[in-house]
Amino acid sequence: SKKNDGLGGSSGGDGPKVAFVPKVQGIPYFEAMNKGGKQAAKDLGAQWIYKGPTTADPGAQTDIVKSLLQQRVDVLAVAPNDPDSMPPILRDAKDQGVHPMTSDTDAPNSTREVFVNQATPKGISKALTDTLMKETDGKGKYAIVSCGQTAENLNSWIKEQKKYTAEKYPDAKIVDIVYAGEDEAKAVSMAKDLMNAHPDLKGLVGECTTSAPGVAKAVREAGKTGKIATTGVGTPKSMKPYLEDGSSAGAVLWDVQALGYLTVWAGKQVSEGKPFKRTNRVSDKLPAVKYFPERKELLLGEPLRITKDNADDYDY
Amino acid sequence: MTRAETSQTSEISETATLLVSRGVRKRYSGVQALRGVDFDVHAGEVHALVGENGAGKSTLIKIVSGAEAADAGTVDVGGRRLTPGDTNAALAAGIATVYQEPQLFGELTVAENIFLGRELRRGGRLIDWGAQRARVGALLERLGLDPVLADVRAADLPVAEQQLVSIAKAFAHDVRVLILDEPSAILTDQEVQTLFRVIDSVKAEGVGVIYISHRLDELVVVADRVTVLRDGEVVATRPARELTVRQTAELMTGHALEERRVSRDAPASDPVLEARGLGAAGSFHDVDLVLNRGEVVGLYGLVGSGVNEVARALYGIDPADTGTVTVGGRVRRLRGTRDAVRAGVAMLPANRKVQGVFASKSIGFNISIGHLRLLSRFGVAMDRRREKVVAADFLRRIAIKAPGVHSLVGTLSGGNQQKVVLARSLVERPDVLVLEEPTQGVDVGAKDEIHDIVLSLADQGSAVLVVSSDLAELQRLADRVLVMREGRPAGEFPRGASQADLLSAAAGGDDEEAPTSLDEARAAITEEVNQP
Amino acid sequence: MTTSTHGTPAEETGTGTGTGPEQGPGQGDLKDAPGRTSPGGRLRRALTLLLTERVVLLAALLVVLLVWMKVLDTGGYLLAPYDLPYLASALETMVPLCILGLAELLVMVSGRGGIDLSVGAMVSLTGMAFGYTVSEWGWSPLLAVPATLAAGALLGAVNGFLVARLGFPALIATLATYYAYSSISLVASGNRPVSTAPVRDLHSMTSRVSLPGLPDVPMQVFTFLLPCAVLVWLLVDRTTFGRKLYGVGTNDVAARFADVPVASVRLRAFTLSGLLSAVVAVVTVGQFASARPDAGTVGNGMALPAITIAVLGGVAITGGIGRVGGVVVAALLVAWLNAGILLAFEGSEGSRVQLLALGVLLVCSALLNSVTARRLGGLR
Amino acid sequence: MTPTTAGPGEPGDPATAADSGAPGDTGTPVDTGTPADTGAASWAATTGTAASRTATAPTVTANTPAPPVRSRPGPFDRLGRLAHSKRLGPLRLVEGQEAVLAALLVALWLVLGLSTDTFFAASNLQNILFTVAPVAIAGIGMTAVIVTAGIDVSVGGTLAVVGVVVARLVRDAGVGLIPAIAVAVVTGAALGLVNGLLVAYGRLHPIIVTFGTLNVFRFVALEIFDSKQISGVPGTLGLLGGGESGLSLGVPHAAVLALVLAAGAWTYMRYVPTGRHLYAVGGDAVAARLAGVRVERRQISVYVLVGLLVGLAACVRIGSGGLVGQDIGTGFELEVIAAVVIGGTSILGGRGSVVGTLLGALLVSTVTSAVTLLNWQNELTQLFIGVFIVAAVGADLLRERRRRSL
Ligand SMILES: Nc1ncnc2c1ncn2[C@@H]1O[C@H](COP(=O)(O)OP(=O)(O)OP(=O)(O)O)[C@@H](O)[C@H]1O
Ligand SMILES: Nc1ncnc2c1ncn2[C@@H]1O[C@H](COP(=O)(O)OP(=O)(O)OP(=O)(O)O)[C@@H](O)[C@H]1O
Ligand SMILES: [Mg+2]
Ligand SMILES: [Mg+2]
Repeated sequence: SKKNDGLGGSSGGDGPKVAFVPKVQGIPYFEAMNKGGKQAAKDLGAQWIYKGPTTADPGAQTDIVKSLLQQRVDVLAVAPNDPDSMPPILRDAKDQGVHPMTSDTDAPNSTREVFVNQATPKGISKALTDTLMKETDGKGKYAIVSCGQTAENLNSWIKEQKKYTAEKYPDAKIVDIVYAGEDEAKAVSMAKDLMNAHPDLKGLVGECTTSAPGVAKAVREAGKTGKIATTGVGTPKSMKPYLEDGSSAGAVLWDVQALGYLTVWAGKQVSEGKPFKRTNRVSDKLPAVKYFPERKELLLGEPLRITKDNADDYDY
Repeated sequence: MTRAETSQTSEISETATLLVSRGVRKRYSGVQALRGVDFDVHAGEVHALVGENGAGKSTLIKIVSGAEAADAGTVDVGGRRLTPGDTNAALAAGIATVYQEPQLFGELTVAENIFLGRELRRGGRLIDWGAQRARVGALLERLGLDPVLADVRAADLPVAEQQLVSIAKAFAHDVRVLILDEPSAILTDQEVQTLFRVIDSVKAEGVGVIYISHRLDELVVVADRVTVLRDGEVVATRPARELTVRQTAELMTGHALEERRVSRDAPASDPVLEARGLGAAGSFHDVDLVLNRGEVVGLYGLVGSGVNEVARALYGIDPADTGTVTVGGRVRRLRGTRDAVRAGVAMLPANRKVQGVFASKSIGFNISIGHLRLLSRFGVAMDRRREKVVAADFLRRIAIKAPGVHSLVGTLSGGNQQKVVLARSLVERPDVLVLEEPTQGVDVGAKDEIHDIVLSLADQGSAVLVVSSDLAELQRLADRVLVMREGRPAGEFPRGASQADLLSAAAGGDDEEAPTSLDEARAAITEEVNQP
Repeated sequence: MTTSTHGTPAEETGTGTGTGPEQGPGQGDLKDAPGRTSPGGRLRRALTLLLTERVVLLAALLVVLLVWMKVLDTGGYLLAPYDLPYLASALETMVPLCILGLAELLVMVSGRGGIDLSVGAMVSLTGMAFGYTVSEWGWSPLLAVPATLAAGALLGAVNGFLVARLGFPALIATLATYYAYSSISLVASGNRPVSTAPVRDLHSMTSRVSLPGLPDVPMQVFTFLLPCAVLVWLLVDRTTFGRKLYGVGTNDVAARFADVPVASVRLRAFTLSGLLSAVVAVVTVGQFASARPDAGTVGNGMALPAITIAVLGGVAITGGIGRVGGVVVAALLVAWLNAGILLAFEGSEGSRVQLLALGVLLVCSALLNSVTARRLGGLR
Repeated sequence: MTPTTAGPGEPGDPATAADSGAPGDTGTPVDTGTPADTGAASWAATTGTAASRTATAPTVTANTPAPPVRSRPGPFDRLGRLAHSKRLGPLRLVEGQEAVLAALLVALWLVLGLSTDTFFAASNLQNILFTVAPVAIAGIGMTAVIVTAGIDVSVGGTLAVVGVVVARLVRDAGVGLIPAIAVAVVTGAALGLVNGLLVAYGRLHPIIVTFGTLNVFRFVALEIFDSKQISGVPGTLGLLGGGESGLSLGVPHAAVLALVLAAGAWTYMRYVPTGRHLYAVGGDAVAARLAGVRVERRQISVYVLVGLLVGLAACVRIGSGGLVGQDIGTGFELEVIAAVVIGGTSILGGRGSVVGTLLGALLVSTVTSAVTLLNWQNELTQLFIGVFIVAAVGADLLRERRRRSL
């Protein structure tokens, strides 16, 4: 069928074309954002385009951004794989009259008009650390299984975790940080290595949505459930089995669909030239959303703690 | 024109005929390699197949052995028609082939190589190593090889032994027709003699043998019938006794042979290259060698005598450990080819395919690759115009048969390939030219041409060292022949020395060897050719 | 006389003294195509050339792609116009791919299983070196660029030393250095990209240039890609080094007997591969305005795409065969095909279909060449 | 003198052959009765006497040693020595590169055992063995492919396709263990067959074919994933997984499977004719065809084999269930090829064995685990892997060079 005869391959009705480029397609996290975005486009009257690369690669992301600029979208929201490499192309976008935004991950030195943030690094690291420390009575050695070695947001969370642990839990200590890439099998094997290397290990943190279930699985497979506590940034569905048998003490995330929803809402605002208020009412389901003008940042809210009781409330 | 003759001979005894091929045609892109060849082999005969390079000999046997499918024509063995292009059908029919190049697998042992494709099995599935080794041991002994070699990796064998092993492979199975495509090219006379004895013994068993060789002297000893191919056609099939070498050569080339007698005055003593006390651990020692301006010096020795090593040392490929080499009045250290080339030494390597040609590249490329400094500006940018001029010049001067300088060398016949490699060594008219087996696998016509080129180079003042296992070649070319034995010089002979002298010096003077049948054949042929 | 039905005898004696017009290298198989001068023969020749010569086939495919995309575009089947400005902007992606393809060309042509898996890691590591010299040490780019190139050449020389002097198989040597270089790059930078103001200013190196009558083209096409392509072409086609390289790749024993310094030629091929990787590092740092320690290894890395481009461009893994034109056309074809696919599919489908298209392109173009070469004749 | 040569003569000396023609030797004279004997103005005439022609070797059936000859040491003596120094016992398990690797591994294990308390802990060994299993299993097939002078860079794509197919089957259709493994093996083999047919009958270089199919397979996998990852995969294949159910007597089943498969492949490539033919195909495919080896069949069979084994590797990877993400198998081809080439298999074909591959895979995962155990910076892992590759292969090169110069 013809594609450039109006809708331009987007879903939703008329209104501004809001395009979102995730870091990578096909992971539940971004697919959930896609779902929220679609819903918002329908509710708020916008066109939603979701287009992501097959690998988490800044170059591939740039190509997709270019094809979206060629499509003359009105708003371009990106979750950059490499925050530093986005500014040039976002500047191009701005020059062509497109409103650049970032969502999920920021590109701080760019011309983006707003950053839709899910939670602050502080908030996330606090939630992670507190969840784990509750299980270990605030003391003991723990280790982190992170993913991409250069992932900006993960690294900033780790930095905050170190700081927060040192301040709040002086008897606890981060003994090692390893990087498993976006590979669950590798996360499992590295978590086991960590348990072997530190027989007195008390906890493990999986820093991203593949390593959070990974560390839990490692503990379960090693038969250390109950002896070693785990937590991590994980999606409800993938964490559910581990939450149920106790190999994960709880996961930290945010309402990802709401994040997608908020992205569309923010896109519509900037495309219509409406300024953000200090506190914004977006929809009935979303809590009041704060805006920080000095950082040009919208904050979805506090992170969400996922336990076995609320895991079923989410379908991603 | 010769069909009549062919059909005549083929009707001699159909009953004893093992293999019959009729009307075989084969075309390669642009080349009609065979144009309707009729050919047959009787039980218990050696049928020699001769012809110039590119006449189609290898193509014919490839079709017979199923390595290639003919465009037209048939091959029957024992009354059964063979499936074209099916090696297994040919093998099953009892056709065993030794191809021009040894076809061994370096990582497999000799025993495995010999039984490859038709392994002896134990319990139906697994290879029966013991039985294979036992059978191989006997086979190797028959070819004059040590049975211990059965378990040696083929890659660890020297080329000549590899060739013998691939011959042994042909004998390993029930063979009815044995095809040998230039088996002797890289063998020494002794090894050839052994081979002939084995051929005789299988003949006695009723095996038919197809024997291809450019050494016409061998045919005298081994062949019963001779078929001459020219440009893909059979020009004659006759009993060997009805043909003289001279007639054969004339049938091959299609014209009368000219008088070929070299008489050169011995050049004056004017040393261009002088080697003193040259030695390399494990291969040769105490070699003194002088090459004079305008002189062709032969270097002769049996396998292991170190003559090839001396040649390679003079070109800096495998440098000598001890001794001095003086070229053009200056002492040189030949640590690599670069040093040798600077000193004005050029070399034609023995193994054309491996050491000589760049098959997938053009004639121009093949010639200029050795002279990049000369054919470039400041040694950096290729001077393509001059490159072409030089290549085209050689194409004409040494009569390389090719459409043009851009033709790929891999598409040329062996003799023409050899001329291309020779051209490379001639470009800068070297002061010293080292030739290793310059006419190996080259037909009589091209051989004469190459000899003329070498002699004219000497006439122009170059010193030439010819390492050759072909005594007739040395007799014709060399003003002097140096003989080596077991890594040491073992005598020097002036032009006109008999082959028996050279051979006995090379083989060891203590107990005089009776001249072999091959030697006698050669001596007689030399006589015959020289007296028209 | 023979009863041949295959043309005249003169044609059949193919190795006779032909005096036909000179033919370019690689066209030897055409020397006896009948009816050389007739119009029909010329057409046949053109067709043969198209089907047996990879470069010609790729160029034809490129034309087909552009026409087809234009047709889809005018028919309204694309999400956005497939126009010149878009094609020009797609060149940005093509530049690093093409330059690394050329690096692989040099190494693969040098023969004996030559291949360089470490190009991506060298891009990462030299990119970090570039970033550090510019940002931490405050070097001017005029100084930092040559220093980076030198660093790249050094890294490449390590590969070359392992392969040419010590006799490591290229696959193993460059696999080892791929691991080592990417690790060093991460450790030395503490996993942090360098994106300070001086590095961000480097983006001006890769801004767009306006040409009269043409769309804006990324500057690196003129400042980096064209010089690299032309220099590599001159190097392999017009210099003595090129001759030696193809000689060594075709038959290294014969090369040794022809007085070609085999090891040194191979060493230089790997060194040049490192040098070209450093060029890509400079381009990438400029383009993304940041030096990333995993710039060349993230995702699938840059090495596999570069090898894919080289192979698609007709470079033989067995050595001695490959042309600059093939690599450049292959890179263009892939870049523009990918760009077109993104406009042809909604949502994320496009980036998946890119995989399918590349795979099919690779296999089918090679298959077409292989089958027709067998039909129509050729050396192999 | 060659000690094993029985009989009075020295059959190895070519001079034997020349001399045996002399009258009075002990060989069985056979009158060949060829027409040449009767020629007049013919070749026979110029050949000299008939005696020299009839001086021939023993008859075919007689295995008698050649006649006596003089005892001058000939070149074949040297060969005899060569034979003794380089004989290959068909039963030797490790040689060359494999020996170097084994030594390096043992040294590494000793050092790790001494410097950490945990290296030899059961849980650590289990983890290493389990991690190495998929690479080793696929590596067995890859060894066969590379021995035939081929290569398969599409294994990552195959792993992804099999992974997603099996994961969906066990999760959505509740398929059981045996059918799941059967599906995995068949799917993998089918994908391998595509590669094999293209290589054997398309006559394309394997690297072109498999680079192409790598992309196509990935596309297929992504389409089956359908923009989702497969989470909540049940532990149907747990028998092969890394959990408790994947252990017997403390040994991971996956590792046992790898070992059994390797033993099978080793036997096949050493003792079964078609297995030996793989080496011939890799050494020189044209010559192999001429010798009667069915080259196309062998080529197809190795690509099918590697596909089939990657199918099993996929079962191990998703064994204990959980999450199967879209990037499953990314970079797997490099891991597998690395293990094979570190193990001493020549990338140019014709040489190599699965024993080396197992050791190569083990080296890589030992190093990975060691860096964590020693609490070194994790980013250094790859540096050490690179260094160990150079060390292992370099040591073998050195050894080979010394052997040659001897
Ligand atoms: N694979 C091939 N492709 C193209 N042409 C070929 C091929 N093989 C042989 N030819 C050509 O066919 C002709 C006959 O070649 P063939 O090898 O049968 O000659 P030959 O008599 O064996 O020569 P030689 O004495 O050099 O071995 C030659 O012109 C040769 O160039
Ligand atoms: N390293 C070795 N160990 C044992 N035997 C060897 C070794 N190298 C060579 N030989 C034997 O010695 C012979 C030396 O052959 P080489 O080619 O070096 O001598 P050559 O006199 O030049 O012989 P030809 O003229 O026939 O080529 C080989 O054929 C082999 O039998
Ligand atoms: Mg021949
Ligand atoms: Mg010799």
